[in-house]
Amino acid sequence: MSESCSLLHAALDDDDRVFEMADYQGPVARWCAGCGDHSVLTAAQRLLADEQLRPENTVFVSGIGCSSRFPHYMKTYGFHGIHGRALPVATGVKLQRPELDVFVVMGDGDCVSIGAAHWIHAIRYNVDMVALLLDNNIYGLTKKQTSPTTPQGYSSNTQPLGSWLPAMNPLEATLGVTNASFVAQTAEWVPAHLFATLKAAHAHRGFSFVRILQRCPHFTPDIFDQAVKDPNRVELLEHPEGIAAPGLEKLYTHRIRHDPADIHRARELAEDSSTVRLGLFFRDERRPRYEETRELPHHSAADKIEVLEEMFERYAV
Amino acid sequence: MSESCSLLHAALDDDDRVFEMADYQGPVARWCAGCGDHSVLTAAQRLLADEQLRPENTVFVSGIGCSSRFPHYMKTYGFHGIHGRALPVATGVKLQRPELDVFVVMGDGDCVSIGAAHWIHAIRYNVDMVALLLDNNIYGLTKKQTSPTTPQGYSSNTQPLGSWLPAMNPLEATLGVTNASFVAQTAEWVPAHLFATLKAAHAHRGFSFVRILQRCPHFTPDIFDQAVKDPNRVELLEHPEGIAAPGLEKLYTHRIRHDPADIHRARELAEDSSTVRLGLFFRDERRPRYEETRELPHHSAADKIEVLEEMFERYAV
Amino acid sequence: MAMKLPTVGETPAADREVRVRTVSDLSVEVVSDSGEGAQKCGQIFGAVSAKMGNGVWTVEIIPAEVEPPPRSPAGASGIRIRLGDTEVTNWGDETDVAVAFNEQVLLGRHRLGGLREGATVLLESMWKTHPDPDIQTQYRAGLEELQEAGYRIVEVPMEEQCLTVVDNPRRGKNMFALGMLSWMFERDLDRVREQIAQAFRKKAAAVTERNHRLLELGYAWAADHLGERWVVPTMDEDRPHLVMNGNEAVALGAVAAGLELAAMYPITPATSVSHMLGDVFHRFGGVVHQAEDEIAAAGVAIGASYAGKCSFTITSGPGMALKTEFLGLAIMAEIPLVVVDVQRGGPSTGLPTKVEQSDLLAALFGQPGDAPHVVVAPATIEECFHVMTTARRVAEALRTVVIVLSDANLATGVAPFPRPELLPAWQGGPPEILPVPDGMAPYQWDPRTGVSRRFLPGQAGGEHTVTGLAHDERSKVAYDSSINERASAMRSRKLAAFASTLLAPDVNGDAEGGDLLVVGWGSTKGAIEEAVSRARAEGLSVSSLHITFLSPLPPGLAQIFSRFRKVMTVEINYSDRKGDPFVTETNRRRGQLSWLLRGATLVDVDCWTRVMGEPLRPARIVEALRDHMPVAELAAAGAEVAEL
Amino acid sequence: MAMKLPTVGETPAADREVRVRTVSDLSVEVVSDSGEGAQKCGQIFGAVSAKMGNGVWTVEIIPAEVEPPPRSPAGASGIRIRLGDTEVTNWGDETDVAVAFNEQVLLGRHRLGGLREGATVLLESMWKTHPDPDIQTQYRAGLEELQEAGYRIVEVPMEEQCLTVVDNPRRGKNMFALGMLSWMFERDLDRVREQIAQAFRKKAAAVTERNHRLLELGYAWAADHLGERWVVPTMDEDRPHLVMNGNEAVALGAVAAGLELAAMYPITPATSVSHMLGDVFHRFGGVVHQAEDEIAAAGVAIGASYAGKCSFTITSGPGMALKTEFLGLAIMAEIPLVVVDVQRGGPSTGLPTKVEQSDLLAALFGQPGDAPHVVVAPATIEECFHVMTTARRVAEALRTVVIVLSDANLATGVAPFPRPELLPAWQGGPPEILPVPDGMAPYQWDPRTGVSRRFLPGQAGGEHTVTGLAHDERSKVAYDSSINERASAMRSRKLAAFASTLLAPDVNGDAEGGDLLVVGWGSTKGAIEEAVSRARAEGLSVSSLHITFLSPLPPGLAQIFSRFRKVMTVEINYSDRKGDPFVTETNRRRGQLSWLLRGATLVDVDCWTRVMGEPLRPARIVEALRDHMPVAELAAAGAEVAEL
Ligand SMILES: Cc1ncc(C[n+]2csc(CCOP(=O)(O)OP(=O)(O)O)c2C)c(N)n1
Ligand SMILES: Cc1ncc(C[n+]2csc(CCOP(=O)(O)OP(=O)(O)O)c2C)c(N)n1
Ligand code: SF4
Ligand code: SF4
Ligand SMILES: [Mg+2]
Ligand SMILES: [Mg+2]
Repeated sequence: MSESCSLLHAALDDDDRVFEMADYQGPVARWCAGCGDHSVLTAAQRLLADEQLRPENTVFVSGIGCSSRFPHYMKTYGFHGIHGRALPVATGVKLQRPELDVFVVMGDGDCVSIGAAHWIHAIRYNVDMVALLLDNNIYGLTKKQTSPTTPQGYSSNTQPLGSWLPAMNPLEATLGVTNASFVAQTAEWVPAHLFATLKAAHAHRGFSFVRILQRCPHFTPDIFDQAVKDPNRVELLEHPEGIAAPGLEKLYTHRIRHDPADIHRARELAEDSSTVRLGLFFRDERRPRYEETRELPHHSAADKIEVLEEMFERYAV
Repeated sequence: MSESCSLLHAALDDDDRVFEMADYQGPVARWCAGCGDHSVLTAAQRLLADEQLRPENTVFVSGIGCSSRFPHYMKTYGFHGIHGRALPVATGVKLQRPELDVFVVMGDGDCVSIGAAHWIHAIRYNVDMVALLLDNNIYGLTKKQTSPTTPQGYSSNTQPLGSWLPAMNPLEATLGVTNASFVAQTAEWVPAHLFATLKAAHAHRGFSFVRILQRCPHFTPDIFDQAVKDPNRVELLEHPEGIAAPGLEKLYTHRIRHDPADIHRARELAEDSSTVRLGLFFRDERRPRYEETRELPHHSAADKIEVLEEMFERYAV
Repeated sequence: MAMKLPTVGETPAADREVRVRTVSDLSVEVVSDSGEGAQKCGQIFGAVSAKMGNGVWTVEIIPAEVEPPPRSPAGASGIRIRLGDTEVTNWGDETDVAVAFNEQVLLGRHRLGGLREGATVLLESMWKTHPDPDIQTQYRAGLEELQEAGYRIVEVPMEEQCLTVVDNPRRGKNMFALGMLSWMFERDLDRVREQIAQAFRKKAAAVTERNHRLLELGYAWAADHLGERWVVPTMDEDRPHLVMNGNEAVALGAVAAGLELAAMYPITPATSVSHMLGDVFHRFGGVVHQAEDEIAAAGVAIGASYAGKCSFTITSGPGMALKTEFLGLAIMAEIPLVVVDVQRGGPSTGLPTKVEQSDLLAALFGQPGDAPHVVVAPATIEECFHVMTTARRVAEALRTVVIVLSDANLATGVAPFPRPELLPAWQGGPPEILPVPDGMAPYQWDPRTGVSRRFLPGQAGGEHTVTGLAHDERSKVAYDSSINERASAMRSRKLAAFASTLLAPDVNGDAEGGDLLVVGWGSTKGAIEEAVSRARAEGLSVSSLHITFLSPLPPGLAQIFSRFRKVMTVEINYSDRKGDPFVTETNRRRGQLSWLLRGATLVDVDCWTRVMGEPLRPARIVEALRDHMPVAELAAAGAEVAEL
Repeated sequence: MAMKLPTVGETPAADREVRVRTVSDLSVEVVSDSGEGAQKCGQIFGAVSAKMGNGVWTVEIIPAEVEPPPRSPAGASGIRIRLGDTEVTNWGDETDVAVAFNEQVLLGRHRLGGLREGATVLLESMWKTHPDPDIQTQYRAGLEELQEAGYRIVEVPMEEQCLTVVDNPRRGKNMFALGMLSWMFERDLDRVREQIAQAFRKKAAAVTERNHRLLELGYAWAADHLGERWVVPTMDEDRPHLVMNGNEAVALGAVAAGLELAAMYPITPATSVSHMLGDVFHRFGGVVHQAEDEIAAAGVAIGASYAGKCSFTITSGPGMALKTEFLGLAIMAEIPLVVVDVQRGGPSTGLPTKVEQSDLLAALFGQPGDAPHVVVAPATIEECFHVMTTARRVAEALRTVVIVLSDANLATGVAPFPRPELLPAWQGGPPEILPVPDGMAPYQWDPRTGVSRRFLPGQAGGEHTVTGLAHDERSKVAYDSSINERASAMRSRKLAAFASTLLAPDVNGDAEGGDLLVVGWGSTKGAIEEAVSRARAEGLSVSSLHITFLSPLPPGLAQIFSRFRKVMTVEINYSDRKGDPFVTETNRRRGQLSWLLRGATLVDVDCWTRVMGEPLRPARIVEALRDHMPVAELAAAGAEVAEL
């Protein structure tokens, strides 16, 4: 198509495009067989189709890690950046182009270890985006090193005698940051819940933090094993304001009522790590969103020159 | 003293040295008149004298900022490092020399902004040291820029129209980190409480995080004004297991009973920022301390060679 | 004509002769404890002088602490104004006339070598009779030290005088001083009054009125008591000028360049750019984002650039260090980005408020891996304004990082420059979000120039994932080694192509050649060129050349160098001196530019550098030139041989 | 003698002639999908070969993904073993003999140019009759492509054979392959059995037994069916040797150097050093601290060094970028620190598993401000071991940062080296915590050498605060500018003093001079020297020189260079080629070492560099030498002129 034709094209109203899941699918994902990242990819593609998001207006930003390969497998815009720094990049994208749908994909090392400062501050900025923490409790890409979320005592290549400290709980930490506005947990092996959670996260106006428990059959095949095999080890948070994943009632009989407006209870529920709790821990739609600072009228070049000339007067001799 | 004399000197048992406050005092502090950092310096010197800590076995580590000038004004060992990175340095000191008493002095920008990742992880490592956050709600040294703890709406040189976001609450965030073991708040204008808090922090085996509300008359003279002038705006946490600062009962009549073992209540109390609460929010002596990983027997050069030779066998051809 | 001026501190009598001297160049300074308003006094004096048609260069004297103790030599706070009968391009040498509010701050300036021998000093005399006997003693001792140094000291009862008009003389002495200076330099009092009114326009009218009275008081006192006046002839200049410092020029330059997002983390001496933008940027639809750290600031700027118009980030040395990894990503992923580094003294925290030019090599080579990008250094305050447009355009055209190296000298120096005639084109258009023609790839490198066109989110058909991994034209991760060779070549090619558009720099002095060519970069241009003029006036065959683009280098350097018997750089960074213990030709640490030029041209480029935490003084450069003249060096070598 | 070996995939008949060839050098590789044990097979083969007295260099073939899809060209996982009749110092050129478990991984290797034309390939034949017809088709097409490329392909029913011994041939094929190779290279079967037992010592005895049976099966099959055997003569070597890779050598070298704290954050290809240390360090009282990021890792190491014995941190390019600020601090505050950078392909995330030597300039100049420190590059696996002791000692003696530049080639290459005779002195003593003699200052610089003695916490009377601000001898913040000049000189002086202890490097070849001198650094030494030998054998007048200390540079370079008509570097980093569009002598991006040498010596040091994501192949270097011989260049220039 020539340059002039493409101009014509832009003028067309293409709102009548209908997107199938395939429209969001990039090249075949190169994760290990059985890797939980595959399910998240599928859920994300399903969400995009469900919401009919335009591929060209959607940006997946990631850091470095197995999970951070995510954008390469989407047929949207993607930014595969550097380790730990996905959130500042995503913030920049959103400050510049608030109209874009921005998703951030991070691993547990990426987000909770090297990216910790950006994570804490992104929660506070509360910029409207969906942040996915793909938590396999290990460093996958670099081949099995301890991550902050590795269970205490679990052996890795850097701590062969077992991780020395209790695992960091990302939900608790997130809930401790002033201006947190959406905090949920789901698991990639419960696709219905995963999808429902992504949907709620996307619907939320603000920074939606979703921790996704993710299996890494290559390095931590055992970690989520029990919870995967035994639904009784899983507890679903339920509430009219919470995340509803229809069809799970039968399988997951352990359920607990939790009002996502109650941050104190949210923290208590998040803290206890004896059961795997899935659902919406906290949501507050009224928190200020930082990108609102950017909601400034557009100025033409001529306008700007006028104001600049006026400022020059202050400095004129 | 010649080299050989100094050797003799080392052999002397100098445990009978008695230290006065003056033994810890370095050159005259170059903070502004009325700066709250002065009070913290005095309190620290008092603590050292009270505990009879040897100046040569005490290390003050800091980052960069007005508050980070602290070590220069002590007559102990000091490490005035780079902005935001005091905690890793202190961790290194303590891993290498667990017998030293280590204090860390940070500003709010230093700890909560640029140092956030290290802060979060230092809480988790729970290395035995006293970490002081001198929180004046502003960047002092660089002349009045917004810090994460700047009150919402407060104007600065980078956000002249007022800080856009609600202030980050460092106590809440600290309490959200798994393995937190000691969290307290005090104010430099209440010297008795400040001293008692430092004393308790020093007594605690683990990472003692103390947020000190600190006046900056130069840039934020108004921020703590009301609390300074009106003791009724201050609430003291009290408990037999808490921090007792005798002599304050009359002045500070607002008191609330809080068991520092109760983390849930601690979080609730920390969250509410309508009153200034001073006291011990949380303490748990049983959390694992990371430097215990370093408690390894010392090996002589010959020992090491023996083991190394043994290892060589695996690689021998 | 015999002078009646007392040379040792004493208030002069009212009946005396007044000597008027015409000079083409003179420096004045006002020093005080911090908070006493010396800077305001000097700013007004400088602005009026500029308006009257003098060349002016103003530089602030800033103590290291926020609020240093009063009456301490290290606490000297103030301002220095250099006046000239033609354009003034640098802070000059020592001060000729100083007004000091106490003897201690003056001692501070004296001990740093800030005052010229024989300088005239107007010193507040109240300390002589201060109730605190310690202070009296200090004052006497101080006076003695100053007197021994040979200054012409005039004791002035400033406080006493001011008390006739105001209750708190701490808030008025500066205007009294302004009055004295106005008399001494024959400033147009109406203009001074006007400038005072402008400076205090945000305060109550009574403030201006009171300040006018203090001004007049100082003027009258000087007229009654002082015996020296100076005339610095003025120029006729029709073109309108602006007076501001380099950081203000960068801030307004960023606006003129159409930049709309400044991501930063505070750091001296860069921060004031964001203070300025914080005040005004929203009026242009712009945003200052103060990030949690310098890494995030770079990340936000890159994210914003990726999604649309080029953004920028601004910092100083320690912040540059933190941005290193992100710069590599922007270069690899070909995301335009402007980075302003306002250099200060290093390494590490170093000398935060002082000037140095020692980030050059780190700016050029700091990123692990081969990371070609552009480095440009403005040399004047005017260039600080214009460089921002250049930087944005080059960053966007080449899809790469452009590092702008300013420094503390430019950041805080104030001087007039021709008012720019703003063009809309400087701002660049808003990015076009059009569908991408079929078959176009996100890195469709032009094989000759390496340039390609980027796709922005929103452009249908352009969906792709940018990555810091080695990648091919379609931004697919490269598993094949030859792809990396090709992409590396393309990223490098852009610089060579850009270099071909640069012109060989002009020689200041004698383009035909001569004994010595001095090469400089960045803020030292004014001082170097002034030194070269003076040296040429002495008959030395010296010329100079200033380099604006450090990466890529401009063409023609080797040819120009070949016309001179010797080439050397003059820089504010560290170099071992010849003859230092153990130092050899191979292992000598050299001025950073000289290093670069040696590698590029294979000419034996020598260097003379200093890291004194202050801008270079032209007179010191002249000395260095004399020492480094090939003939002088030969003579020195000869003398050494003779001694053996 | 006519060969009966089928050249296109077909299993050979049992009756055939066997040709035995004696060669001095040969490369073998085993490739498979990941998880099929090709690496184990090769490791055992390599170890046995080393024990038998062959020179050996082993390098792993690692796919980019953790678990790439099976049967994909990009997923080739395996190992390559180069054998020689003398010491083998590098991975060599293309592979002569390959065993492949499927045709796709072989195609991957072929397409990357990994196999020599005419190479012998033993290919698993099961795919020919695979139930999935697509696979059959792929196999046929693959075979055709390979056949056209001219390989001698032997189809081997490995799976079928293994099934006679085991149920799951995926877990046995590698031992079968080992058996075939053992026959082909006349390996001593007892030694192989022993090595298998050693390799599987942690597994049940039955595993070893089963593997022995598979080994024998493969051996017998080969004896029955193959027509080619190779003899690589062995050396008599009495000195005991160790076989390991460069990262293991760094880890054990750190132990031997007495280092006790390794602070790190995982990053390829550096991480395996910490894996090794994680396993063994506690047995030496050592600790591996995995920090939250690379910045913290540097900080922890610096804190630990400050408080006692020198510590170290280990990383690769992106991590180096993050440590930049802390390195400046350590240099400024004069805290000893060892930093190991295992270089990978850059810039940015680049080629994480592949070799490059492109962090040199960043290591030298990456820190803003003038930050003198030491940079040293081991050239062999043996040097990886010993450099750690040197680095610790130099860091402590000079109180500064020592950067050790290893790379992915050394990190993953495995070769024998003489077993070190360990000395207690290498470990250094535990720091002495004695009171400080009165009047001593924490930076009491020796004015000639810049060296001073640091005080550690615990030393009474030595209390002081180290700082990254400019400071004087007593570590007091400097407010006076001359202090900064002095301290800068002292920090720089240390390097010059250290340089004076270095020896001029040896010339490999003809020290008297000649046409061309090749200069290298780091892991390329073996390949360069091999290439030089080959070129000299061809009659070219070429020599080489290898630089170990990059900062400070050793003495004598200019003198040595002057004896050669031309000097060039050979490096694994990017350079523009002469004649590339727009590239001129001034703006050409050059190999990083050549840059450094030009500036230091003013000799026109040319360069030949590649960034193909693989170690240099000696044959390619030889080609480059031929092209760069001054005569060849003249001829080429002549030809060009003639064409005009
Ligand atoms: C600055 C930097 N440090 C380290 C690395 C090496 N690295 C790549 S991915 C990774 C961690 C991967 O773990 P995680 O974030 O949990 O992601 P996963 O692979 O488990 O999905 C590390 C340390 C890097 N690429 N860059
Ligand atoms: C890497 C780096 N970034 C920025 C700075 C500049 N800087 C120095 S202190 C400071 C913040 C000071 O604020 P705070 O930490 O709250 O300490 P305070 O001065 O208020 O005590 C900043 C941004 C620096 N020195 N280094
Ligand atoms: S290593 Fe683990 S996280 Fe990475 S792709 Fe494989 S299964 Fe997934
Ligand atoms: S600026 Fe504020 S924090 Fe800094 S010394 Fe002054 S009063 Fe203290
Ligand atoms: Mg992970
Ligand atoms: Mg502060």
